[in-house]
Amino acid sequence: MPTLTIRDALNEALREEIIRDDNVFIMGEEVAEYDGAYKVTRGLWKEFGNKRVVDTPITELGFAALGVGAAMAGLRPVIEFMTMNFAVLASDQIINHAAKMSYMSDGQFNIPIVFRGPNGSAYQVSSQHSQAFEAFYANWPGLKVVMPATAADAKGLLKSAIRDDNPVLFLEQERMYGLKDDVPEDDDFTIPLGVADVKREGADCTVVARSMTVPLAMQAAEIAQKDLDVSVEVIDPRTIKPLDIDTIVESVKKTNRLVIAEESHAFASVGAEISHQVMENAFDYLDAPVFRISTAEAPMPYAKNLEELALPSVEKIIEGIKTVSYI
Amino acid sequence: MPTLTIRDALNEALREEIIRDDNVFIMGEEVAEYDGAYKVTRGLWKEFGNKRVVDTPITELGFAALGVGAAMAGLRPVIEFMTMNFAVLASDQIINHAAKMSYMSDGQFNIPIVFRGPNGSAYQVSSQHSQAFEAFYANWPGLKVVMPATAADAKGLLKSAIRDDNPVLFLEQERMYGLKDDVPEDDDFTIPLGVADVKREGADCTVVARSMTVPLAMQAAEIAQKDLDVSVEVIDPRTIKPLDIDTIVESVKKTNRLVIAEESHAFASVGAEISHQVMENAFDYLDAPVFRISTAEAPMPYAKNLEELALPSVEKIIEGIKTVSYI
Amino acid sequence: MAKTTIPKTKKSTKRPARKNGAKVSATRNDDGSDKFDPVAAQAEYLKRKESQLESIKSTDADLLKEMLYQMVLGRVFEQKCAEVYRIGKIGGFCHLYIGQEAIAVGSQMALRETDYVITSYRDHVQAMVQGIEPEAVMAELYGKAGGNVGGKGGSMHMFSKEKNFFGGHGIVGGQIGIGTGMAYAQKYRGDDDVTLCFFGEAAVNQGIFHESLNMAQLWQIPCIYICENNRYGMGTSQSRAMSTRNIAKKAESYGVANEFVDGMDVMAVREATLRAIERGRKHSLPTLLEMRAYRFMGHSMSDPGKYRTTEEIKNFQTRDPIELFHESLAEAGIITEEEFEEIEARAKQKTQEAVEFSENSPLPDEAELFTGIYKD
Amino acid sequence: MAKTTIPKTKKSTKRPARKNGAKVSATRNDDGSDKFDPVAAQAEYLKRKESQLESIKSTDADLLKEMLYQMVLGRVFEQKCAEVYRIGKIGGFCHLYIGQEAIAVGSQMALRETDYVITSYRDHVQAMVQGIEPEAVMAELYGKAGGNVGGKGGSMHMFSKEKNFFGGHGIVGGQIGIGTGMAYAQKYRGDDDVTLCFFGEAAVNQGIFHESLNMAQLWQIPCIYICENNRYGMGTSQSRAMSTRNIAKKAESYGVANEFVDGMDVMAVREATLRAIERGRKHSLPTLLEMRAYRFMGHSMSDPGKYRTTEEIKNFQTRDPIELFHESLAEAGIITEEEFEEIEARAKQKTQEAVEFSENSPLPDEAELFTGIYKD
Ligand SMILES: Cc1ncc(C[n+]2csc(CCOP(=O)(O)OP(=O)(O)O)c2C)c(N)n1
Ligand SMILES: Cc1ncc(C[n+]2csc(CCOP(=O)(O)OP(=O)(O)O)c2C)c(N)n1
Ligand SMILES: [Mg+2]
Ligand SMILES: [Mg+2]
Repeated sequence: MPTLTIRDALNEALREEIIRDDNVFIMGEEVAEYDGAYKVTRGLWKEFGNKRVVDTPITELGFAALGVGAAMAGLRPVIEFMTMNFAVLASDQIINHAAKMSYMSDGQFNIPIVFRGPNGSAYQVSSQHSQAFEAFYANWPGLKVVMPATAADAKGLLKSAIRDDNPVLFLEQERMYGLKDDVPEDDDFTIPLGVADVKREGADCTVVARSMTVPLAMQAAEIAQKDLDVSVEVIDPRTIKPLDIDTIVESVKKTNRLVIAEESHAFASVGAEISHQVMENAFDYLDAPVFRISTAEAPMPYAKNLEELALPSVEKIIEGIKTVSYI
Repeated sequence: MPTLTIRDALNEALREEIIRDDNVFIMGEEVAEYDGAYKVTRGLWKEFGNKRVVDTPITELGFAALGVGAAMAGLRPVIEFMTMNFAVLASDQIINHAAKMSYMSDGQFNIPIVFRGPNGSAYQVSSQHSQAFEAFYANWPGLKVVMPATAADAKGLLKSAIRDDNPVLFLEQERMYGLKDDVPEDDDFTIPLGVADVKREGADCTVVARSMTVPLAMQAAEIAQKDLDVSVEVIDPRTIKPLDIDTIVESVKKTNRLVIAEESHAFASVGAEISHQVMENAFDYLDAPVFRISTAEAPMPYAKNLEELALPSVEKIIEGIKTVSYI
Repeated sequence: MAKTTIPKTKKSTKRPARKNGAKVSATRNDDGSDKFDPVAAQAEYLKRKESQLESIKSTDADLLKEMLYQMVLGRVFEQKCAEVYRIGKIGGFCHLYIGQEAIAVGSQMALRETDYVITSYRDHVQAMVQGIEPEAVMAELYGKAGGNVGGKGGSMHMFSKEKNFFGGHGIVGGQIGIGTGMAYAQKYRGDDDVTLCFFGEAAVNQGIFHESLNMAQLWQIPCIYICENNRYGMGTSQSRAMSTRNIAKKAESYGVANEFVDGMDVMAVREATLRAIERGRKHSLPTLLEMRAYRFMGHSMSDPGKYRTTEEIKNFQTRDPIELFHESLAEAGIITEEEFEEIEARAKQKTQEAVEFSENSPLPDEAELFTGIYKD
Repeated sequence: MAKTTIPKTKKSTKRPARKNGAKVSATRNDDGSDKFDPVAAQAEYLKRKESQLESIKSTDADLLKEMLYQMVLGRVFEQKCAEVYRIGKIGGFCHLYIGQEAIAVGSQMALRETDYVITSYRDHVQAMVQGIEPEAVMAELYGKAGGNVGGKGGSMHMFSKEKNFFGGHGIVGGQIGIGTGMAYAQKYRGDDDVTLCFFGEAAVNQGIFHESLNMAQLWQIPCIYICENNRYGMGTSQSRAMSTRNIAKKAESYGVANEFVDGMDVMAVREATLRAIERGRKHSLPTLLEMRAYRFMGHSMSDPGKYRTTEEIKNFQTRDPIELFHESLAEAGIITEEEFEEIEARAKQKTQEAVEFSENSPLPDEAELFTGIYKD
């Protein structure tokens, strides 16, 4: 199996889906001639031209709406937001229109669209450019929310998202674009939405992580094993909505301990939801309160030392593992 | 003490604050000559004129931005959204600008602004007009979120929100505008943000409710007392952010049981956050998993029977009380 | 009988008398150009009729009759909506189209079947002209299972995929961007179909209007933007919300072709639309049509309507599009008075059937709460 | 020494030779109006200088020298930014203003102290012209405690309440609405102050531009909108993003006064701004000024810049605003060559001090993570 970066895995997924289905096109700021602000769409415009890879004006609400209309009319747009921070301008189209269309029309019009782009922090880009939006979207019935953490997942999930008949928020992470792993070569390799992945098996403590916290949790698990003799199971839900709570609950029933690591603000976060659902479904199995690690409750600062302090880290996850293990 | 509707209590708060502080003005669609779409601003334009009560074009992003700029420059705008559903169009200004400004400027520029309007469902207005946005905003550091449930709270909290030096989302409920109770007459009657109210004392089970679910919870509590002999404590946090978790935790330590009733979608809701924080702080006191009642995980349908089915109700809360009490 | 159905219109023979008797009434919140001037109005009326008569000549008689029927049906149907709303049969908001019928009929009936239509919450007549049965529209207003979207949408959200009717949207301006995307898809597929995208004059102040028109011209998207300028957005007159009043001209910022159209003249609407359609089909170019009309009823059924005088409304009613078209067709010898009465009778009959159907339709099954959220 | 500091500008005596030697280069992604024509450029250059010389006559010599100093300081400071960015002293994004200095200097130096200024992320020079010390700006870029906002904002978020500098904003277009509100507050208080609101040409495509200009004219808000048209938004030329290119003219949709200004000519910028200020102060009216300039550097420090040719850049560099102004002032006898060298030396000295200050400034205290989120 070839080893790819997440960036290239996403690129391959886009490329293959463009080839597979004439109705798939990519639209966004700088996706075409510039090869993408973060190079996810590199080479696609050269290969497929203006029809399939479309540069837009800076007009997020407008091109999101255009995507919704095109999807209603049967196309399968992939709308790239240069970062998800800018998608807030388009959120009316995502939340008030795309999410509701199928229901309002009693299933007559579905919206097969993917809204994708980097989510969460990048490198010292400060408050307006370092926000995590999974909870912002996952609250709404009618939307799906996906957050891959490996190259294989990135590819398989993006292909599924494009093939899905519903609006999907596909949230990437700029800091992770360069991460590499093995990716199957099959053109029809997909990973179903709504299925969690046990990234590491363990017996003593469950860590649920997503996106950027997955590699952190994996490192923390290694250290916990070595230094603390705690066997950590790492679960990556991969899809936030629909959420595969069963896999998480099964794990907690085994380990009796849960740490949630998320790169997002804590208040009413996806972590809070997982915590509540675990309590609902495994109350009697929990030997300690669920421990949650989130981004600091502050807008993101620019200074490097403050930024580091604000973000989840291997150390913070280990701290969490210790806490729920009463070590 | 005079008895007022929530509508009139809000109107009084606005009127008094306009009189008290020259920098306070109200702006929004139909707030002036039309007296407000839901009559919250009735009479204010006649009394105070165009400078203090301003009708806007339908241009939510624009007038929200104008408010943020005016607040940066020292005014204290109260921005009415005809309903919070339309504020999604303005959410970039609320989340990316208002919430971040103080932090980004290292405290040099604060944003004393109130964004207010009806939140949640109304009467059969269906998917695009029946959404609850407290989680949508409460996730972001830099914002405050307030949800009154009585006329006195509405008045006292709105006055505090207007006097607050930070951006406050003040979420009302159209179905509640006509609810009446006693309101102190004092022009300086305020209720501090961030302080929960125990609306009813009880010993056996805590119900945390907000906005429209508060009167439902009060009715459920009466019935539970009478029919089930369960003594229910009803807590209304009133302010969602900052959240007075201590009062809730104290109550749960006494009752050992918690039901959360909210008129919002469940996924990553404020209820999930309260549930998680209670687990963190009162894990050993909980005799049953926290039970959450939310709006159905569907966009809001129009048909009356379906709408009723989607919303929280007295019966559903009683069901919750029974469940956590193992009755 | 005609009197109760269409109370706002009177026999054409009375027109000159009424015109002369009408008082001048300034539109309180409007600038000069909307002041009602009976002399000018009379001249305008004659001019309009003259031009209608001209257009009528070159148009198929059956089509003209069908157009009149659709206008009358829209009127009668919505008068019934108002009636049953008042007795609590319809919930939520209910925005009526009375006075604007020439726009939907004139423009949509210039389309072919494969073209697309999208509009705002003020959507009953657009839905019916597009071919959705009045029964299904009324049952939707009743919130019944037989409704056009099974009771899930209500007044604001009519849809029909089969009839290429893309809704029924509640966020002011939202459909301007969506309509742009629908036309984008038509072009993408290489069809020469077009999209009609309706919105009110107050929606023009939303940023999405600006964003959409720029994209449409930049990418040559065959979207026909029809701004129904009925002079008010809820209680706010256009001049209290917009710094300049000429909406058609705003298209020039984007290089978009545009026309100012008398929205009370169904033939003028039809012809302007046909020109825009040609521009769309042949050159894949957008057009902005500003159609001036007047909202005879309140914004919605719950509008107290204090922001304008009864006189203003009465004055604008003398421009009633149905009355004008009826007179023109009569003068041109296309229909007789009997045929008009038959049209009215048919419209009433259809409306009555719609009400009966709705009364008898069951409530949606409770399981419907959770269907249609996602497509599998 | 001047050569290393301002490598893009050359001695004026060389100009005619270079002009003639320049090759014609079409701007790949632009329409005709931006094609570089050396003959036209030369004519334009002479015309521009003539007009500068005229304006210079009626302007205070000390002010003119200070304007030149501010332009040179902006240039030198930002060249240093590029240098230290490359060795990792600055993180995140870093958008340079090189080539556009005439706009900030010409417009902001026409203000009085109580006026307000707001701009985008490309904000270092605007911040310094507004009076924020270069030390504080550089330390902010370093993410140090001595930074202008204590290291919390970085390159994109300079602020100074004391200097009425309202930031430094990262969401394209967001500040257009906020600037409108700042001017709204000025009017509300009955002051005759104005707000300068800067944004790029690509920001014009955002809906907020449309919404803001409508409100500004409708409510007569004294906001001066300065569109810095540097011909690119990241890698997208204006003509690939905007269906019509005349931005100033877009103001007419709203009835807003407007001017097209040569943004390479600091005196033209100053005079257009003075006219707009007068309109704002006396009549409380908005103005849109489109100022054409060119971005000599990439969009940000991480821009590979493949979307335009080196030749295109070189050609536009022959319009360098600093060179032009320097020559005009020399020709008018306002400054000597020695004085210019002194200005450059001072700018370099100041920049060096800024770097030293920043190197020595400590990192923000960790407790700062949680300060300033809310005001008590
Ligand atoms: C974004 C948004 N803001 C406000 C509203 C409330 N609202 C519904 S219709 C309307 C007036 C719209 O007027 P116009 O666009 O002229 O259309 P008309 O109703 O006259 O057909 C308003 C303010 C809304 N539905 N959506
Ligand atoms: C809403 C939003 N969309 C996209 C971006 C990413 N972005 C930052 S600057 C920029 C180009 C802006 O160009 P222009 O307005 O012409 O200003 P310039 O950079 O040329 O000064 C883009 C696309 C952003 N910051 N905000
Ligand atoms: Mg209207
Ligand atoms: Mg630019």
